[in-house]
Amino acid sequence: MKFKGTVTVWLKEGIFDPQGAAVKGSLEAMGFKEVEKVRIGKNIVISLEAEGAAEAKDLLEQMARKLLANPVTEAYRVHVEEEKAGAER
Amino acid sequence: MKFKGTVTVWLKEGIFDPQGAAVKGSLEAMGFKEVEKVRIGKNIVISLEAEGAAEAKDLLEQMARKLLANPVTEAYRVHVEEEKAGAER
Amino acid sequence: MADISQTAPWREMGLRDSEYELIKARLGREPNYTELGMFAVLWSEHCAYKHSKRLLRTLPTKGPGVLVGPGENAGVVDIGDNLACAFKIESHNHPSAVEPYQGAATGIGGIVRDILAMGARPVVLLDSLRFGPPDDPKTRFLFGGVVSGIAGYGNCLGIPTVGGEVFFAKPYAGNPLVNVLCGGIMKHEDLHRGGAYGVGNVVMVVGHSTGRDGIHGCTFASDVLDEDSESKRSNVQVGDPFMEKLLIEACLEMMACGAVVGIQDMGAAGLTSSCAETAARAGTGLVIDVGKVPMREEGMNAYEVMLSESQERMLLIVGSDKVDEVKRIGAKWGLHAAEIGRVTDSGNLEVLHNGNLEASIPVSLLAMGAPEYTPGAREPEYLRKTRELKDESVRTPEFSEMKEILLELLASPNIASKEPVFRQYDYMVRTDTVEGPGRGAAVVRVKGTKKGLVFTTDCNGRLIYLSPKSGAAWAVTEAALNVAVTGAKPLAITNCLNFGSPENPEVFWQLKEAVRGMGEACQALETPVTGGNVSLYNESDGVAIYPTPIIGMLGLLEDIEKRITPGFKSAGDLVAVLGKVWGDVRSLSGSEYLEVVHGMVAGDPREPDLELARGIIEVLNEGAREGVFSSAQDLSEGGLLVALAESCIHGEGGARGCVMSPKALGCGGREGIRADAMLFGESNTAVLVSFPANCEEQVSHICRRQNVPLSVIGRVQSSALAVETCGGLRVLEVPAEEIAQAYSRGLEDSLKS
Amino acid sequence: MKFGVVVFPGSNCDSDAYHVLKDVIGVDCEYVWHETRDLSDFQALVLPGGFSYGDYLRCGALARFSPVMDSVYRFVDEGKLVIGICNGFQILLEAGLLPGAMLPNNVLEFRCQWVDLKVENTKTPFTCLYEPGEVIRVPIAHHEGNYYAEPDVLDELERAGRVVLRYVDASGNPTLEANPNGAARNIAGITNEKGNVLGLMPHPERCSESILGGRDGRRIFLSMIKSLETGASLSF
Ligand SMILES: Nc1ncnc2c1ncn2[C@@H]1O[C@H](COP(=O)(O)OP(=O)(O)O)[C@@H](O)[C@H]1O
Ligand SMILES: [Mg+2]
Repeated sequence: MKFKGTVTVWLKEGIFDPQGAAVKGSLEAMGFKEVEKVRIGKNIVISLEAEGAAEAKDLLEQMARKLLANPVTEAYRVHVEEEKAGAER
Repeated sequence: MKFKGTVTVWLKEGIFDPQGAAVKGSLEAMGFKEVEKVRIGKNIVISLEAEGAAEAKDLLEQMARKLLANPVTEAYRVHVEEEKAGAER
Repeated sequence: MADISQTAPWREMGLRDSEYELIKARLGREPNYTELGMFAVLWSEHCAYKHSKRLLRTLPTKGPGVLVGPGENAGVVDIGDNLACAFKIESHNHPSAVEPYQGAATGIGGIVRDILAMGARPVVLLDSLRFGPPDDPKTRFLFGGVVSGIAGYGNCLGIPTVGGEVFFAKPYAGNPLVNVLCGGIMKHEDLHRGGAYGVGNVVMVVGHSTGRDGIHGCTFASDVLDEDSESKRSNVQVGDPFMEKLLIEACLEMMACGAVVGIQDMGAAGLTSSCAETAARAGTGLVIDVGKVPMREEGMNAYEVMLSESQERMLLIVGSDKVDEVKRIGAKWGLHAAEIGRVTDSGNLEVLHNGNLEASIPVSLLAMGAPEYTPGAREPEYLRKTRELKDESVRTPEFSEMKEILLELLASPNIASKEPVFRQYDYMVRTDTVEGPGRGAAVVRVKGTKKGLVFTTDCNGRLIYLSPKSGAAWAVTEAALNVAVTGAKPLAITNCLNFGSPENPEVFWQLKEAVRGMGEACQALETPVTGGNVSLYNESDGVAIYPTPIIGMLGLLEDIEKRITPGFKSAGDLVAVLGKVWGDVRSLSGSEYLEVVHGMVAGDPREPDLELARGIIEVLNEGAREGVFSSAQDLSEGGLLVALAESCIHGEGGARGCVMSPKALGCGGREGIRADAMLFGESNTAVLVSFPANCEEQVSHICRRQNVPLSVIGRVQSSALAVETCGGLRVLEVPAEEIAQAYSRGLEDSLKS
Repeated sequence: MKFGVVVFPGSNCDSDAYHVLKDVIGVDCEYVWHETRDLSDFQALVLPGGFSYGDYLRCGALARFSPVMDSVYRFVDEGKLVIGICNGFQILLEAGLLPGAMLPNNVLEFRCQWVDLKVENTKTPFTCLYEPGEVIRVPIAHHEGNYYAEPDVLDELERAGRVVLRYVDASGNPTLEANPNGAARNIAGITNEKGNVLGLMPHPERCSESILGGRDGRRIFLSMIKSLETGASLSF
């Protein structure tokens, strides 16, 4: 079966995110005064083949742990759904 | 009210994603043969103040259109939820 | 598919009706859709030079050192020691206007592959940029994107970006210019050409897979920018610098093992142009099967594969016994290296798709058959007004105002330090950058020899606007003097002609005059044109850019240890001008001073004195050999006083100031001489030098021999720039720190405010 | 004695390191392709700067899975010398051979410039030829050199003298202005516990000849050679 996994990776709380801070600054300069905090992370979408959702999730967890996130600075979350044939992301 | 908005930005279909391609190559080399495609996008989490969910969503849409996504190459999606006090991320 | 002659798809593709008729007549039949697409891209202005070819033919292209002139992927110049330098400049204006980061990034990618195609290892990059006013938010967006795009791509390749220019002016607001120069080094025997030689040899595609990106990119580049440009954004190509780095290493290895008979980059018009051009150069034909091209998207048809502008690909013509070797090297670097066809003697480019014939066109018709146009030319209306620059039209400031003016000019974004730009570029990688960005022309050593290569790009669009012919001659002269102040001998140029729509007679006149001025200057300075690029239709909302023929010049230092640098060296050294400073109102034509202080873009710049420029170059060359000069600096934007300030800024230790009196330049008595023109005038054929007092006799001897006027105007001192009148009255004194501050903060401040 | 310069597909300072070692200093030196597994010929390795795999995802993250890295772990275990410069440093961090991680420069830009560095520990095999506390001038060129580690890790690094190089001003103070990228405690270079692995963001190979504007970097390589020659104790 085909699955679409999404691994979201973000900087751990407590680590300053200069990119997020810069975006916050720009948003404020553009007049969006309502913004309180901005954090920027990665969104890694992986299409893969697996026996079932559990296996897909397990594979994605492994990928995240070994490669996609750096445990020193980053946290991650894995989300899996079945790939709908012909679906547009 | 406080809201947590998430703007997910990804490269439009048809635009080549060298980063995703390189990560796919590495995952394969590491033995993850199941991977068919990798696309890497951004995940921008914005805490903001708004009257209600609708207004929050509208603001986020504007931010996405004006700054967060490059309309030439990127597409985006906005998701809003109410900020639970003391919630992590 | 509907009958082509009914739906007239060629119009959408950018071909004129007359061009379509010509194709039909020469082909003896109606082209099919794929064939039409191939014609449309190759006959676009960008690829076919329809409006500029006749003019380009008038340029001097020959010289004793020129190994390869225009026509190949890049010019190649002999630099001695059995080595040669390939170099060329190219534009990526329209893609950068739409998507600045990727536009600039892929611009780097493209020019690097041109140099690689000659068999050279690319070793330097320079970027020549033009934007609208810095306080315009759009400019900031474009500027930020372009600079980081160049950094993102160039840094990853490990090719240092050693120099360039940034110039801000209103006419570029909607249409920025992004020109990039690449230089490479090779041994003579490593020279390769872009020819499909040898019937039976194998055609291969090496590098990236092919996708649908950038289809019709060159047609896009041959159109003016308008609202529709946004919707043409599907043309955006995304660069993959890592892939390009692999491609460089792999192709150099493939060439080194003797496998490569011909090689050509796939830039604009992708597979179509590389196939047609290689076959045309060799007088052969090709048969290829697009089904064998590695693809990254499913279901691509022949039309799409032939027109795709996917980046990081090269076309190789390989001896049939070497195909395996090429594949092995490709695999080593993790690249596709696919056999897609063969060289034939048919004279046709035959395109198959999984065996079906999709297109068959004579390569000569495709590559060289586009019509040439000589549009009407008319002297622009505006010149009648701008030429009027009278003494009384410009108020001469009091001396008490001069300090403020100097600081204002130093902080003007066109003059101020470009460090906020080049600190984002890795300009030191390869450990050959001896004089990097920010210190005049770039000086790069050639390991294993005593030599240095010197590179610069120059062009002041404001001068070309006011007088295309003399402005273009100035661009060449400024480049030559820029090179020569390092002590190097100018060897040759490459150029990129950035203009508006040639179908506008006033623009065509500018183009014609500029080419004339460039040609005359190159002739006189013996710096032949070895190649270049033409970028027309640089307009937005009906406003054309300043005509901007950017000159990229290569110079050679025989002994890099004897180079001259821009900063003062020791207090007490004499400061002198080599050449002539006019000091009259006309020399203010098109100056930064006139625009910044008086808000005027006006005047009729004099032509450079080319004979004098030649003499100055000789003096600098000779002086460098004899080691007499402590420093040298050319005069450009901001004139004499800004040049003095720059020599102070670059000054060493206790030599960060000087005191000068314009007396020796003849300030007293002469008719029409004015202080502001003396200090800030620009169209002067002159450079600034300093030397120890005991070398004065030697210097004046060299100058006399070359017939170059030498005027000692002052002395180096420790920490302030001062000006005295003829009467010895000190009218201006600026501490070195104030000068350095204004200069170093100017650009950032103007982008912030 | 032989140095190896590891070549990842996207390395671009490999030939610079090679040039300094071979042509300037004159020590035996060879390139090591990243697929090589046998490192027995070498006493010291350079992981050079560049963009090993385009630096996609994170700098150095993909290089860490190159075949050569298995052997690099063993090489380090054997107490041989490894210096990671710029991207090489990032690879060592990703590989866990040095503690911490790199974040993007706080200025959010690539920075190519000269910096002043203080040599904080001259008892390492990489710095034994410098004067204690010496301030040297060396270029940097990176986008991700903002060194990060948990406070207790930083404390341990400091305590053990493993912070070898620090960004300082001309008079040797680790000020905010002297920090080009936001690195924690102005850290520019650290060693592993045993002292045989050095990672640093600045490029000593770019300042080993006076024609390039300075030669303060040369003594890093000379120190390595001296330690190998004298077989000086590798730990400190
Ligand atoms: N975009 C750029 N990229 C790299 N270097 C630049 C750039 N713009 C300007 N420079 C450098 O800044 C210095 C001053 O620029 P400019 O005044 O145009 O030079 P010059 O006086 O030599 O013609 C030169 O050394 C030039 O190479
Ligand atoms: Mg200039």
